[in-house]
Amino acid sequence: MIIITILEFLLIAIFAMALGLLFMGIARKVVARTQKRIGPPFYQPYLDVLKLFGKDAITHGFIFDFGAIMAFGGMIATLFFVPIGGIYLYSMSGTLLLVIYLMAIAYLGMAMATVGSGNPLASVGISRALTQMLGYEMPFIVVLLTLIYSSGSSSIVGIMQAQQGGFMNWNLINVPLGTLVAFIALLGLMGKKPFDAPIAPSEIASGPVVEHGGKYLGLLMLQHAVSIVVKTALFVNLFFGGASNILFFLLKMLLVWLLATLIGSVFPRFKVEEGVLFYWKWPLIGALIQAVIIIF
Amino acid sequence: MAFLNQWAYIGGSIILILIGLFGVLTRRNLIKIVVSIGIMDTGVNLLLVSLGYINGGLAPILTATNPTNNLNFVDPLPQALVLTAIVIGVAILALALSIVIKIYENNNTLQIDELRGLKL
Amino acid sequence: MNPSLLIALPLLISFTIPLFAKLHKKFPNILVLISTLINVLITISLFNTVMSEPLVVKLGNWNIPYGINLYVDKLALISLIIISVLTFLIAIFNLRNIGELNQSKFNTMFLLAFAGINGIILTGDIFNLFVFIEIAAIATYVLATMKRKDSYQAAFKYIVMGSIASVFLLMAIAFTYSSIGSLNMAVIAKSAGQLNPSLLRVITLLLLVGIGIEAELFPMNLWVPEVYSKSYVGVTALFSGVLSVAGIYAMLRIYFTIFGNSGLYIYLTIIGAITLILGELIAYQQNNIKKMLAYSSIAQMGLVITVISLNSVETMQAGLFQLLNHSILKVLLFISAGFMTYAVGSNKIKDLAGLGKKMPIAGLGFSIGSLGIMGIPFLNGFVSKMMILQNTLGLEKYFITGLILLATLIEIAYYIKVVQTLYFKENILKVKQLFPCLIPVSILSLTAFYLGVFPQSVINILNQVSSQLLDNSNYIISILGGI
Amino acid sequence: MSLSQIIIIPIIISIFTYLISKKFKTAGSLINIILSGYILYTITNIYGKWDILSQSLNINIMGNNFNFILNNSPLAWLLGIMTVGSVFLISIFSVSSQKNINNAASFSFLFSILMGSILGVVFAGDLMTLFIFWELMTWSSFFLISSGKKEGAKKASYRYLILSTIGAYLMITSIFIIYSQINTLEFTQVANYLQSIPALNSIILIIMMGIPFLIKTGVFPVHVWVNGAHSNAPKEFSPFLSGMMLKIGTYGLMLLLYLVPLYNILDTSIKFRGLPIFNYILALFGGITIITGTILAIRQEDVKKLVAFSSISQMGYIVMALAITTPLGFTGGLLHLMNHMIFKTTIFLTMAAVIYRTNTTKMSEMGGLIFRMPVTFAAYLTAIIALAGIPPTNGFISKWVIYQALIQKGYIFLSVAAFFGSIGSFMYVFKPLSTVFLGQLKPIHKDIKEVPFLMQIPMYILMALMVLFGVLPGIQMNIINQIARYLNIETVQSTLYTITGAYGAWNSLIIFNVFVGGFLLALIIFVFAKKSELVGLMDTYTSGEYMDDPEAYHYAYKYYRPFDRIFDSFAAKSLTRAYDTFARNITKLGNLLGKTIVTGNGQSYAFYMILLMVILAFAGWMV
Repeated sequence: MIIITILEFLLIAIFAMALGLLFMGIARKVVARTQKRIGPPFYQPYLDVLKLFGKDAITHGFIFDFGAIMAFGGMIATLFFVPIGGIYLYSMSGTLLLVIYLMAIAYLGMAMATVGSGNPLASVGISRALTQMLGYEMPFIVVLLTLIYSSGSSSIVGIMQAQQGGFMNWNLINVPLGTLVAFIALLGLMGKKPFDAPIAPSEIASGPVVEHGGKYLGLLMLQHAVSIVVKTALFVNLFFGGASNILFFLLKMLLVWLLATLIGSVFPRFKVEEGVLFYWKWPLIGALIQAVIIIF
Repeated sequence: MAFLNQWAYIGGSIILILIGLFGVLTRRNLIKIVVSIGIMDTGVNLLLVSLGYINGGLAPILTATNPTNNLNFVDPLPQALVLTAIVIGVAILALALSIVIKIYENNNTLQIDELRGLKL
Repeated sequence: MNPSLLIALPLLISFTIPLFAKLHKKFPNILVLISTLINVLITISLFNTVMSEPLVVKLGNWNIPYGINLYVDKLALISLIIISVLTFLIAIFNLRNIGELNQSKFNTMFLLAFAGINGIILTGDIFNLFVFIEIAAIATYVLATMKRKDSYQAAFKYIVMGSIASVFLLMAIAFTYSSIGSLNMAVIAKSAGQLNPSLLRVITLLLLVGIGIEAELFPMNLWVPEVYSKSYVGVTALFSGVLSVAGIYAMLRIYFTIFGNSGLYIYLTIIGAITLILGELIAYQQNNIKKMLAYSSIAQMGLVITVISLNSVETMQAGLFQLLNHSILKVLLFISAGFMTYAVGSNKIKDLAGLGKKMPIAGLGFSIGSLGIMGIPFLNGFVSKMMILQNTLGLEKYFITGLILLATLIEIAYYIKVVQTLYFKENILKVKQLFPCLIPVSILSLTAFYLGVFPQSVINILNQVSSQLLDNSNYIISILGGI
Repeated sequence: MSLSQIIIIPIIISIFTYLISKKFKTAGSLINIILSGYILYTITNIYGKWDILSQSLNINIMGNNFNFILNNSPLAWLLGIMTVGSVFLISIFSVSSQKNINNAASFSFLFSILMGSILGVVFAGDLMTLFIFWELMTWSSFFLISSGKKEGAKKASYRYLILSTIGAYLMITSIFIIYSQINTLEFTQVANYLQSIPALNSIILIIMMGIPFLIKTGVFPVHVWVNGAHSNAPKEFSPFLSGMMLKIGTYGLMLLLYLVPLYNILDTSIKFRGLPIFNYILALFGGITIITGTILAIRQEDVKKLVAFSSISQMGYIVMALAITTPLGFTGGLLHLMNHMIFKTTIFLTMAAVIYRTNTTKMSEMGGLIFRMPVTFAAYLTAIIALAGIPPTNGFISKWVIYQALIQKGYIFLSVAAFFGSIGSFMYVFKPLSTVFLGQLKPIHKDIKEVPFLMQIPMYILMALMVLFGVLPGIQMNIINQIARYLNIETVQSTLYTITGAYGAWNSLIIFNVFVGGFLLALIIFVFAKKSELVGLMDTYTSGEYMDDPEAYHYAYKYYRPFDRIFDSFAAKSLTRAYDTFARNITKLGNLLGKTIVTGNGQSYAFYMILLMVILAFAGWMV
């Protein structure tokens, strides 16, 4: 029994990693095309990861190691609380708030690892990332609360089930303003273009990952891949009614991902405080209006 | 008229007190202030005596000419009180003057305006 | 023991001091100590007698209303005990700290003031009250000049105000006598109801001003800060802890015993409240410790008068207890502050920084005094403050309660600053090492603690005192007999 | 062993503690360890004996034959054991840390009194007892704060005292008003009385009684004392001040909200989403407290100030949750109360350890301490994970329950505030982690060692507690449910590791398992990948520059400058300054009065005398 659980566990993890890397590859291709480049092949991220794990790496002490492990482990743990299509291992007991907070473990791990490297650029990146987090989480969470309130359940599965019965029951239709706000927040959550100040490659040399190479960068890349899966799946579950069919679910995820990528490929970058203020202006107001409409 | 007479004494002594008070409040010279205090004392002593005074009364002393105390004596008590009050008044005056002397020794002036400690 | 000794003995000794001073330098001090100690013993020996019934002494065996009588009831006895014990402790303090003052002059005047204060408490005759007030006043005028050269000017102001007050007092006595025909307090009290109301008002006002000087009520108290800050600290303690008790006592006698039931307490309430708030506000911004304590004691007097004037047994009891506590704590404060200011040679609060560690006993004394005044639990100030609050609220005088709370808050604000300065700052000045005077500080501190933990014994007495005080027929009957 | 002994023994022993520790510096802390250990043992023994242990302590303290009435209730027991527990841990800590401190004696002395008085407050069975120990607590803590070595300690403690005193006066006023009506102050009877009189009157009384509690809790408009007091207090006292003292205010609030069921009194008043408006306003203040505390915490450069502001914001959660008065709100508030005590004590203890070694509280003057003080770092890391509310630590559970309570009723603004505080807490807890423990090690700190073992013991214990309660919240839920039953509140369903909220349940075991699984997977990948080579912290990417000064290469000062820029104008409007201006104006008023009335001119004095007489004579005549 326990072996099956472990196997399931591994399978889902590997599937999510593969899926995430695929999404990353697709994104690179799409961005290249919008910029009239040819771009790398869609399987490029797989090659990158494999290569990274094969390379020599340097470390800056045990916190550097520990942080990378924590980042990846935290994200994998989060994964199991998000239903992906028909697959839910622990997601029955996974509540929305739990997922939001579990993701923070990964961030904390990454932050520790990067700051532990002693490079100030990494610290700057983390400082920016945390600041921006306070920006996008506020509207996002208001929308999530609205959803929990309207569907009477804080578990993702519960919210998903509340949307069953066709397109018209989706939260996309029921809470349109909320969906829009959540999508804008998702851009920040995934570090997409107008909100990519934390990793700004041209200013702070990719910020947090400036010191990472070899298996560390590989782990972080895998973590990033899984996080893409978690976030898009979460979004699909919450607003697109989820899906019991895995294929259908993946299509919805891809749709969200492509939309985010396309928007990200045409925008310049916000300064950090501009990003925060932006989130607190229109998205937050929109979210509050939506909440007031739903609750009262 | 007799009534008026007594009120004249009382009124006069109260005016004396007020004059003294005015002096204390307005004079800028320490000696003058002390003198005003003296005037006030005198006024209040007069007041005491005049309150016990009976118009046309006799001195309250039993002598051969006034053998009983059924006569029209003035009240002796206020006079006794005044004696005490005068003593006290003199003591205060003397003390005040000696302090004025000390102040003069230390500051070489008796004008309040020139004394820092008296004008803030 | 005959209570007239309480006045006679200090008076006698005080005038022999200059003679004895020729024999030995230390003699005057020791004589004062002996005299005050005898007074303490006499008052204590009177305790049992007075507790059962008031003691009336006819001087020269003349019958009342013709003769002069002394009167000791519970209130008087308690005041006497406070006064003689505190004076005794101040005398102990003087033993070491009198410094450069002229021993014989100082001690003569000290005892004279003591005799006068005792007389104020004991007398049953309104003119005698005047005489004793003047004796105390003259003695304190002299005491006020004794420290520094610039103390003359402060003392001069005191004299000017004091003599105006004495004139008013005498006028009041004259009016009273002319309308009632007697100077005996009991007789006056008995026939006070027949007085013309406006004359009564004038008389009480004249007396208010006349005694307000001693009771430190605003604005008769304006001499206080200067005299306090410029005179020798033992004298200041005498003013604050002893003379003010006598002043309040006289006030009580006049407003409650002699002219009781006249409904003029509102004067006291107004003046008390103004005194309280002004005192605290001005004290708050002082940077001279003696001035701060002076304004604080002004404010405390205001508090006591305000509370007492509310005219109920409970508030009277609370006010009296506050008065008792205030005099204990203020003497403690002045004595310990005196040690410290003498040690650093400055009255500035900031110069006392860190002294709490260098002079542990004086520092502790000051802290206990301030904590008591601020009213922390298990010290006497707490109990009396609670009583005041409880009883003013019980009378539904919310405004007065609010005022008192506000004042107490300001009080805490400035006392705590000093305590902090004493303990939590580094010392920069050089400290003259004094031999600390343990006895007065420890006695006063322990009393403060004792009254804080077991206030019941005193409060019971005060309760009886208050009910007697509010009903002046007791007084009249015990002096004039059951008429 | 009776309740009165628990309270009296520390107060009496404190004097001996002082005398002994005057001679031997570490003796004071040792005595406190034994004392608190003994009381800890006693308190665990009286668990479950509710109400049987009510008794009175006969000291005639008041004019009217007053007794101390003590009562053992589950709530009091909880607060009591928390108090004694933290005293125990902090005393262990201070044995080593106070070796070289001058005022170690007075610290132990006051700490002992403080413990006794807090026990008196929580075990009080009537308002007067509560008040007297409350005052004692205020004063002893005031002196403890004053004894801080920093320059600001005096002013901070002064502010604390003045605010506390205002509160205490309001409280005593309402106590006496109640007493004059019903002649008793026992909680239940007072509660009945407050419910019997008109709602407006009882609200006024309750507000007067509640303000001191709010002040001690550090809720928004009266939070100004908290940061100064916490940052300037002696480093050993800050953990207690933040971990325990703030909770005593909350205890009072709980009495008002639940024992005197405010809800019943207000039942007829205007409501907002089923909650009386008064409660909602209280919750709103809690929300504002969270936001203010968070924003200001992020700005701080002084590590103790930062943690102090974080305390303010965390107390906001507790007040908010308790004010909602639903079973979930109550549970969440109490859970957070316990958890906050645990992790805030840990954070302040680790900071005390850091200060003990580095002698500075400025974050920019430290850095890279992780390699020198790994245990301290581990404790700090666990604590901040708990504080930020990240599973699987205890902090998340309490926050989760609070969110459940908020969402259940649909309070949007409160939720926004709660989430703001939560996300903001990531920012401010990461700042010390990054600048103190991570980054470049300062050359002057090269020889720093880990703190002595005695100082590590409390950290180990607290770390274990955080994880234990994170996995098995049922332990805490057990006592909370007892309290709820005692106060006649519905209980929240729970088992050893599950809690059932309004929308879904929490199962800490599954979460813990998954977390371990994820972590193991990552570890496996890491271990099987190629081994890496260890290089120094200075050996990093520098865009081609050559760096040789670790101090210049450490990003620590103004860590969140972009964020702070947003709130610069907000932070400039300091409430503290407003209070200070008020105090200055009183000084000015006093000065003015002094100058105008006490002119020094004897003649004007005499004139005032005459004037007074004339005015009063006329006033009397007119009337």
